[in-house]
Amino acid sequence: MAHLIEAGIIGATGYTGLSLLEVLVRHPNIELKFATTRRGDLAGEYIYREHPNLLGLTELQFSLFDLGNESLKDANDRVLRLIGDSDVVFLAVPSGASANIVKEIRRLGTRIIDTSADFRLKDPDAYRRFYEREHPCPELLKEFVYGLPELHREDIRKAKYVACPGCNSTAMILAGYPLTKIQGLGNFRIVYDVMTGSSEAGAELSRSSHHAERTGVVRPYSLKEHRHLAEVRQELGMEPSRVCATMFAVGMVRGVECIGHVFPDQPIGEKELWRAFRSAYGEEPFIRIRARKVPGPGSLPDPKFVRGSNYCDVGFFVDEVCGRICVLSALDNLLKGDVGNAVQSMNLMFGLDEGTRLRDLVPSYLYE
Amino acid sequence: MAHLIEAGIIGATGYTGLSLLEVLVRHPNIELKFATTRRGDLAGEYIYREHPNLLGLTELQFSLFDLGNESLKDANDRVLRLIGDSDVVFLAVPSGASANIVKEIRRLGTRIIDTSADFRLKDPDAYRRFYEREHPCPELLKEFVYGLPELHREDIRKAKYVACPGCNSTAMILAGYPLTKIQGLGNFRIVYDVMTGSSEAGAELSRSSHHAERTGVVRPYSLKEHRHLAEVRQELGMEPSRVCATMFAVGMVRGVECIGHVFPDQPIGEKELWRAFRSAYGEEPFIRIRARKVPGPGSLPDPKFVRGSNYCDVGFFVDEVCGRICVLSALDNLLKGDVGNAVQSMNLMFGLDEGTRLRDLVPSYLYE
Amino acid sequence: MKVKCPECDGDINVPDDAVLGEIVSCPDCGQEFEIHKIQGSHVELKPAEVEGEDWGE
Repeated sequence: MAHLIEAGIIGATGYTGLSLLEVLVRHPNIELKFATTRRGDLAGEYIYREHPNLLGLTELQFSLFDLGNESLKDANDRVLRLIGDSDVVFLAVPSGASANIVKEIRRLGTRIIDTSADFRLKDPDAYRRFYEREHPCPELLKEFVYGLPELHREDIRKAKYVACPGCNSTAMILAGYPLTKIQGLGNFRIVYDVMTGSSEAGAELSRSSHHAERTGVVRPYSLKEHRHLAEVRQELGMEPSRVCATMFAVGMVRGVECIGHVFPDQPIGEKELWRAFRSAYGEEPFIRIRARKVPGPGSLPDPKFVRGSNYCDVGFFVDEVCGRICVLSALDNLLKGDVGNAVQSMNLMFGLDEGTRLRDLVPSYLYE
Repeated sequence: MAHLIEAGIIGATGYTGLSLLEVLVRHPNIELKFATTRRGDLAGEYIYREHPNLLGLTELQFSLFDLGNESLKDANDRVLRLIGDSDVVFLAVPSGASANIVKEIRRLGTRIIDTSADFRLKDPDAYRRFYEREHPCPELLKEFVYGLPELHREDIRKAKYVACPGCNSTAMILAGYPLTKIQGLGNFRIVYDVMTGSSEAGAELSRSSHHAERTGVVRPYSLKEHRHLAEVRQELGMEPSRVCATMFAVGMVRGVECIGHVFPDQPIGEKELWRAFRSAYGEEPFIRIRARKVPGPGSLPDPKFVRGSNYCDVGFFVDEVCGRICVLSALDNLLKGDVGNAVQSMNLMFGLDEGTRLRDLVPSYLYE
Repeated sequence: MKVKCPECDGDINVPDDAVLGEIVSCPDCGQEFEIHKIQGSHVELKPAEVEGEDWGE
C-alpha cells in the first residue's frame, strides 16, 4: 500500500467536514488534495477562512462542487478528476445528497468513506421508513461495509466502500453489543435514554440550536422511532420491538451519554457482565471499560473523560433490588461518533496501524 | 387565621435557605422574624451580605443558632424564643440536624415545615437503609404530613408539621402518579432516568461541583438505590422492585428532567393516558400537561419552560413499536422541587390561597 | 360549539361560524383537525395532514 495516501473531502464546511480536517491535517500518511463546498462565496478561499482554527495547519483552498447545479459543470468536472486521481474520498454531506454523489463517482474507482446515513441500512425499506424517501441506489447498499471497526474490522480491511455509523447509534451499539453475547439473556429487550450535545445538530441554523434557546435545556427531541434506531437493531441483530430509545438534548456542545436498561428473565451477575465486556472489548484500542462499584470520578462512562478523543468508554452495573442491569457508554459525537470511525476505517482499508493519528488525540478533561 | 404570619428560617445560608428568602421576602402575608446561621462570621450581618441579590429587599440580619454548640447557649435561647413567638418555622438544614432541632422545638408549639429528608419516610427502617443511621425520633414520623399538595392537600391543610419532598422525588412522583390510577396497568414496573442541575448539590464545595469539572459532564451520580427512591415508592404505593431510577448530573444549574419507562402487559392508548393525567391534574394550579404529538417547542416537558416558577410540567407518549409508554416531568429543583412545595404547603396550612406569591413566579424562558 | 378531540378526548372549541374544511387544533394534544361535517350544532372532524417542524438534532 502506498505510504502516502491522497485523499479529499466532499462537503468540508459542515461540522463533520471540519472535524475530518482537524484530524487529517496532521495524519502522517494523508495528503489532502481537495476539500469541496457548494458555496460560491467560499470557492478558491483558504480553508482557514471558514475554519479559523486551522490557520497555519493547511494551505488548502476550497473547491466548488455541486452535482445538482448544471451551471457548475467545469468546477464539478475538475473535482471529479481530483477524485479519480485520489486514493480515497470522504463524503460529509447530508443524506440523499451523498447517494447521488456515490452514483456519479463510482465509475472513478476511488475508495469511498461516507459519513451520511445513505448506506448504513442494508434494508431499503428501513431507509424509506426512517428517511421518508426512496433510496436512490439500493443496489449499492450491499457494497458498503458498516464502518464500526469493533464489530466489522475484517470486512472493513477489505472494503472499497464504507458507511460510517451515526453518533447516537455508535453509543447505543457499543453499550448493548456485549449483552448479545450473554447466552443466559435470551430475547432481552433494551430501552435506551441518550443524552446529546448541540454539535449533533450540525452547522445549519435553527431555533432549537440558537444559543439563548439551546442553553439550559433538557429537551426530549426524539421520542421513539429515531432514525439511528434502525442501525442499532441491524447491528445488534434484534427485532424492532426489543430496542427502543428516547433522545434528549442536554447542556453540552460535544458528547453523547447513553444508558440502556434491561430486565433479564433470570439474574445476570457482575462477573458475567465483566466477561462479556472483556471478551467483546478487551483488545480494542479505543474502548475503555469503566464499571467500578466504588462511586467516584471515572467510575462510569461520562463524556467529560473522552471529549476530544476517539475513545468510547463503556460500562455497566447490576441493580439487584429491581432485577435490572444497565449498560452505559460515552463518546465524542464528532470523533468516535463520526470522523473517528471514518479515519479508523480508512487506516484499516490502507493497511496502516488502525490508531494512526487517532491515538494522538488525548481526551482533555478540562475541555468543556 | 391571622392575616400576617410571623415566620423564620433555620439555616438561611444554604441554597434552600436562599430560595426560601427569595420567595418569602415578597410574600404578602409573611413577616420574616429571623433567619439563622451556624457561622459566627455572619452573626448579626445583614442577609444581603451573604445573599447580595437580596439587597434592598430585606433588612433582616442573621441570628446565630447551633444547638450542637453548648457555648452558644444565649444565642440559641434567643432564637428559641423567636421560634416560640412565631407562627411557623422553615427548617433548611441537612438531614440529621433537622431531626435534632425538631426534637428541641416541638414543645414551643410553632408549626414546622421541614425541607430535609428526616421526616419524609414513614418507615424508620427505610430511613436507616438510605441514610445509614438511626432516626433520632421515629415516634415523631407519624406527626408529619408529606408536603406534596397535589397528593395530600387536605392533610396539609390540617397539618401542624410538614415534611417537604426531595426535588428528584417530586419529579418522579408527579410523572408516575397518574399511572397508578389506570386499572389496566396492574402491577407495572417503572424505570426512571433523572437529569439534574448543579444547584441540587447545594452550597457546599466539592470537586464534583467545581465549575471546571462540573461543566460539560453527563455524570451518572446515583446508579440505583438513591435515597429519593424510598419516597417515590412510598407515595406511589409500589414495592421497591417495581420502581428503579438512575440519576445524571447534566449541564444546567437549575432544573430536573425525568423520564419514566413502562412496558404494560397489554397496550395502553393515548386516550387513557390523557384521561388519567387530566383526572389527576386537571384542576391543579401548578401542574401543566404537555403531551403534544406534533414535535415542536413545548410539546413535552423541559426545564427550560418552568425555570424560576413553581410549575411542574408533566407529559407522556406511547411508543407502539416497542409497546412502551413513557411519562415525563420537568421542574425547577429549587422551587417546585423544594421551597415551592414548602410555601405552597404553608399557604394551605394558614388558609391562604394556595398560589399566594407562587403564582407571581412566571417561568422565564431565556433564563439559563 | 364544543367537540371531543378524536385523539385525546379533550374539548375543542369550534367557532360558531366555522366552515367546512376549516382547521381546528386541540388545545391539549395539539393535534390538528379539518371540519368534515356540520349539522346544526353537531360537528365532525377528521385528521388534518400537517407536517410539524421537526426540532430534531
